Amino acid sequence: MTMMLALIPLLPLFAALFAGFFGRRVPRHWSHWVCCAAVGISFILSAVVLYKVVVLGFTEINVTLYTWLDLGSTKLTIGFLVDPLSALMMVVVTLVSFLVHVYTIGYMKDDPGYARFFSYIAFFTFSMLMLVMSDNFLQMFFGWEGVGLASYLLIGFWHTRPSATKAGMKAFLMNRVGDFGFIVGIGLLFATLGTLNFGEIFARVDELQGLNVSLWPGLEWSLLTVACIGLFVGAMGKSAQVPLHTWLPDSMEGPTPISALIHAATMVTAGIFMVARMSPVFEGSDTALSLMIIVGATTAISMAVLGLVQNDIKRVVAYSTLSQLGYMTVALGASAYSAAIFHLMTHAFFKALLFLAAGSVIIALHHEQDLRKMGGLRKLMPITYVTSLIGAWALVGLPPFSGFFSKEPIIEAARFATVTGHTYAYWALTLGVFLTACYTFRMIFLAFHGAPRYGASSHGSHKASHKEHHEAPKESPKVVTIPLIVLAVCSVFAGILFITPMLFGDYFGTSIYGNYVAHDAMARLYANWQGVLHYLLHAFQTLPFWLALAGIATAWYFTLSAPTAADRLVKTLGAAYGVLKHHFYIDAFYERVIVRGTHSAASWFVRGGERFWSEGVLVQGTTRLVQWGAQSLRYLQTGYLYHYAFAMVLGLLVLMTWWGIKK
Amino acid sequence: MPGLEPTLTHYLLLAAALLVISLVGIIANRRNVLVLLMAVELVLLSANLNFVAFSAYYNDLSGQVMAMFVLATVAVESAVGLALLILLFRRRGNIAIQTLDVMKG
Amino acid sequence: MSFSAFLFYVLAVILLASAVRVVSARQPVHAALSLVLAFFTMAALWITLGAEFLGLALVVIYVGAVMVLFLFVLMMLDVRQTDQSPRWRLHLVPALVVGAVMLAEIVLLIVNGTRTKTESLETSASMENTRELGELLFEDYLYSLELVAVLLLVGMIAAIVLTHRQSRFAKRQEPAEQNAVRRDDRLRIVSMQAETETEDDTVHSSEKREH
Amino acid sequence: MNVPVLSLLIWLPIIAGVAVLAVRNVDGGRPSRWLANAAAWAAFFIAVYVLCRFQSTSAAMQFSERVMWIPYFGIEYSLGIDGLSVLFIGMNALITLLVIAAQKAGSKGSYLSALLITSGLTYGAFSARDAVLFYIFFEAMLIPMYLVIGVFGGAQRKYATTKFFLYTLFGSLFMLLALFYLYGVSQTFSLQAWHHLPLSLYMQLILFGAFFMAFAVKTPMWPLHAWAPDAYAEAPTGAAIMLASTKIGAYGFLRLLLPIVPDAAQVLAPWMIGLSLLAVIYFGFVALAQTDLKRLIAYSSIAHMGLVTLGFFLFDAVALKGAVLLMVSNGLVVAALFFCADSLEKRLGSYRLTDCGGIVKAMPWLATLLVFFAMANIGLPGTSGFVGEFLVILGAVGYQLGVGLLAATVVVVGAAYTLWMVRRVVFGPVTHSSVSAITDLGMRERLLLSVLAAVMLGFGLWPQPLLGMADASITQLLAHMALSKL
Repeated sequence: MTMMLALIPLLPLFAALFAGFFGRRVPRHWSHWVCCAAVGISFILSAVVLYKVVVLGFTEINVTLYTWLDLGSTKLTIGFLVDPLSALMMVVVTLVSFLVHVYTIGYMKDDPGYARFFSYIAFFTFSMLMLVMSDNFLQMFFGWEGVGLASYLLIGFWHTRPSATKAGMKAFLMNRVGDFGFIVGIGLLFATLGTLNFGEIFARVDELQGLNVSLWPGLEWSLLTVACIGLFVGAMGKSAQVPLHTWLPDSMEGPTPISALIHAATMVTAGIFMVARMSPVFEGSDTALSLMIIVGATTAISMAVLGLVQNDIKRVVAYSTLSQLGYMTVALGASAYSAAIFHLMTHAFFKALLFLAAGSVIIALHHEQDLRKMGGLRKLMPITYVTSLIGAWALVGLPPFSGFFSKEPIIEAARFATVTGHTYAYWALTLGVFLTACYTFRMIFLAFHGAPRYGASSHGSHKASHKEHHEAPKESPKVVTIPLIVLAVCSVFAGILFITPMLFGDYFGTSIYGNYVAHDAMARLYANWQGVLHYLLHAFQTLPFWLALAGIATAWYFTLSAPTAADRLVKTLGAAYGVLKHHFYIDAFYERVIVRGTHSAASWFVRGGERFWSEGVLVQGTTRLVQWGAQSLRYLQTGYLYHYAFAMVLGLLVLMTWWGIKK
Repeated sequence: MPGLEPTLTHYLLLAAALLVISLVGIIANRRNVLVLLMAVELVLLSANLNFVAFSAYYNDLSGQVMAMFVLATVAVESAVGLALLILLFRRRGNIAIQTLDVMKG
Repeated sequence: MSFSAFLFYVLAVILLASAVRVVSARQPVHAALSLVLAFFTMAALWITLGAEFLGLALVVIYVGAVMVLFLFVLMMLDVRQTDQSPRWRLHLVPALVVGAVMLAEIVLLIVNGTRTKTESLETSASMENTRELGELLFEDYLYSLELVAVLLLVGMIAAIVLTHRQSRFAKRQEPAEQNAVRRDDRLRIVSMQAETETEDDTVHSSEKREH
Repeated sequence: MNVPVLSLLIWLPIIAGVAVLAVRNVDGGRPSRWLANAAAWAAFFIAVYVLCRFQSTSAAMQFSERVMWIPYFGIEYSLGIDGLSVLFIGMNALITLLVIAAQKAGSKGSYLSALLITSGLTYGAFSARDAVLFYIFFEAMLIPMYLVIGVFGGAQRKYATTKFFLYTLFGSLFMLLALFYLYGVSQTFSLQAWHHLPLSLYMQLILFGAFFMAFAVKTPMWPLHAWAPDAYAEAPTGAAIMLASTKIGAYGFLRLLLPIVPDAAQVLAPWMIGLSLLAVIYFGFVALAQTDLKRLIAYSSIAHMGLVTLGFFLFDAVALKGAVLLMVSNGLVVAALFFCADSLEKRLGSYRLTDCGGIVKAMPWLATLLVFFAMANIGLPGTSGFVGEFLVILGAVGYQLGVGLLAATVVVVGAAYTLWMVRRVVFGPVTHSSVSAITDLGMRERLLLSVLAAVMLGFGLWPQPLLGMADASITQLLAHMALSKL
């Protein structure tokens, strides 16, 4: 068992090492064969593990590989904790990763960094598996940073583009801001409990109740709240919650497969996973839950609004990812951890699907990402179209697609939640459904319906360079479409099949802990639960369903029925549109205030601290002082014999006086 | 207070007076190096007076031996001093102390 | 007051007066002559203390030799006496103050000193003084005496070396240099080009120079 | 068998250094290089032997050698290592070997000789058990370093080397006074005896000040750091690495300051923590504004040393272990980054960041390794840089949440300047015409940097062997510091 578990992350690692070190020396296809095979085997093994956990009832497998560090008071170990939660994540991660690996074969076909790309994504898979399988904070942090590194490298994959390297750096730094909170949260738990092992922390979490920590002598806060907020800040960085979200849209600089894998399906959900994993700790702090529900709702609604005004197909999907991550965070805040994980899973499928479909469109149009230059692809790319449509329905949450089953409970949970801010969250999420439908179908309509607009640009001055654009876009190769189909199938059925065990059954068992007395959202959901079919039928009476339909209709009106209406609306809104176009000026704020502020602080430190104080005052000042002293003493050396004689006699006198007094 | 009969104290006081006079001479002398040398002779003479007085007081001739050695040393000192004086005069044309300030910092 | 006491006071006064004269005389010659007087007086004082040999030596060596040397130098150098600077008194005041304080302190130290004895000094001079001194000097202090002799020798050499001037006109040989001479110092073989410079070469080299 | 292993370790490089100096002009310098390499290898193997034979379960001094040296003052030639020294001896051996092996044909014999002598003296300082012996080794290291920077350094070398010398000398003079005082009290120069010497708090505070001057300059800590960026930047690469990687200053804190004056250290701990935090944040920001690659590395190293001193003064087992591991790791990382800078400078002729850019195209090997070392500098888990940083921050959070928060800023600031450096050097468009014409790392450079990378990765993935060696000694040190000497 240990061997098998160890193989699951290690196979992708070996594949990554192979592709990284030998990728350029061996034929291209070796890289993708090795990587796909490794991740595929990982997937199969993960599925076996899941089977064992679910069917054979190994509810919790906890193995230790080796002692990383023996601190005397505690041992920091590397090992695996496999319970229903991590088994599910392992399957989702390896499945999506495997499909993306296959897809990459088609997408990156002509790229010179082919082997390097495979090496990176295989490494990413390894790190992500280390993260979800970890049984302690240390290893989780290892995976956490590993996926961050992979993300950094992959966003900056086309390193000759300054915007790409900048986006990579931005992603890394924003994540480091999150890590700052994460590490402090870990530190607090470690300082109080003396261990980093999840099992031990959960067993002793009650000891933390009522403890206070002084932030500064005199300022006392509840320890659990501070620790949870710290951990949540980490999650905010990784899962791109407002205000640490700006790196995610920029990360679209990376190749599309990684947008699907890292920035939609897996890595960005690591924060959600972490909070769910830490549910026993978070249950202890209403303040932290409240913070989560508010931050999540704000992210969900504000990012959905921004999604409306994007013209880059990938950015639309990116903002939708942000918005959906907000939904998950709200679920966490409402103590509906299982709902969050359930949405995480379905989201992984339909969002990866949407990204890969967008990628398929992008290849077909020769790396054209602007929605305004697409249109009418429905006939030319039928598979892509159908799968996209399925993804869009799932995203919008139309019954019976998976998104419906996962999103609806979250909205309900927000309504039933007891912590501060839940009403705000409920309304924000409900409105979010409408907006989601709007931007999703705006994208679908612009890309696949209407008249083709991709040819128009090539009649301009760039005729020669855009020659290939004259060829009509055609359906992508099988390596691209097969992953789309698999994901589409998952997007359709994942919800309807798994809602019963995951939300209302005992699938998660003890791996997720909810305080169902104080935070009874899940309990109240369960009270209303009358089976899948009833749930489906009930959907037609709920507000979100009709809002979704209204959203689709609005999108249809503004894109297909009356395209000019959109422009008129933009003119009418004027300033408000500008705010949206500039992403609420958050980026500008970071750029102008934080980044420039840091730079000016840095240069001030150099000028004031290093040049003036250290070099000027301490070093040169000392030199000057010595020089000045020497100059002054020079005047004592008159050169006249009688002055020296006088000084000697004076010295004699002093000596005698001293003797006299002593006597 | 010492009486009128010359005792060791009297001799010591005399030597001290001689020493102070010559020291004042050394300090106040601005004229030439030659007088400076003479004042130094006086300083050593006062030291010798102490030797001889103590020699008489302890009835021990060692003090006189020491005085003799001092005399020899003083002789050497004045010989070398005068030689330097001559060199100085050759180089600068005078032996005024005020003009000797090459050691000025 | 006994005669010896009287003699002491007289000599002391003369000694101090001549000392003051030494340091204050305008003319260096006067100073030197005053110093001679001071030496004489000191010799007399020593003799009253029973140190006849030392007193006589002082007269012979100092008055006879060292002071003559001083006067020689004085005359040889022809020191023109520059006038006392107007700030003479300004210099004198601190010197006198320091001197006075110092004197006061020494007096205090001597008067309060533990060694202060009130009985008069042994002045019974025996004829054996010189003999005893000689015995002491050549037996107990023989090495010190040798050292002093070496010191005198060194002083003599130093004085000669310092003042001796090499005559520019004297011709003399340097045997050391003569012995150390080598072939290269005498003979230098210069390798030269054979003097067959043609017209072309001249042109060529002039071109080179231009480059 | 009673071979004086430590003496061999100390004197072999020194004697070899002198020999290299003697034959430096023979046959175009080839014998001198050969000799230097042989000596470095020999010292390395001796160090490996020491590491292998070291009993990690014991906190006692091992490989002891004691010979009375100056009996009148009770000064002994007394050597011995415990868990704290052995790590640094190992690191010094590795660093010396790499530095010497990195020298290409054409490097000056006198340079190699100075490096070897410095290396030998460093072994001495790490294994001395007698205060005078320690002081002599500690100070003697200045001489070859002073000469190397002054002779082989960059454009500002004279200024840099003078400043370096004066600063270091100034600091250690205070230590000398402290040693004299302690001798006066105890009539011995044995460090072991001093560890158990009762001292009044007042005297401890004064001694603390004296030791602090010496070690804070050497470490360096704010505000006594002004020599370091100049010296690191102007020194030739090998010397810069020897200077920055040996960590003798921080070792002084562990060996002399903390055990001899523990009560004063307790009393002054809040101030020391403040200074360390200031160093972490301040130097982080300063590094962000650097335009010179070597200076950036220098400031980064100093910022990390702030974290090390923070770990010392938290009086916490986890933080202290972290600090020791961070010292080792930072030594390796700084060495690696300096090597990378050197490789770049050899090709581009400049350390300025603006002259690099886009080297990933021309030098994929260097780019890969540089990114790896940058990640180690940031403290990414899996690299050695993480272990120490993580433990120190854990300790700091346990000490006081505010201190922890400030210490944890290194996570962000460190990443900021390192990534900025990577972005300017490795990625981006080619801004300088010569970049496109350069060649990638040669076999020797590749091997060298790969060894460092492997060591860092190894310690990052499994730091237990490293800590295991020092664990007993650190525990003993902590227990000792907890006992009052009043």
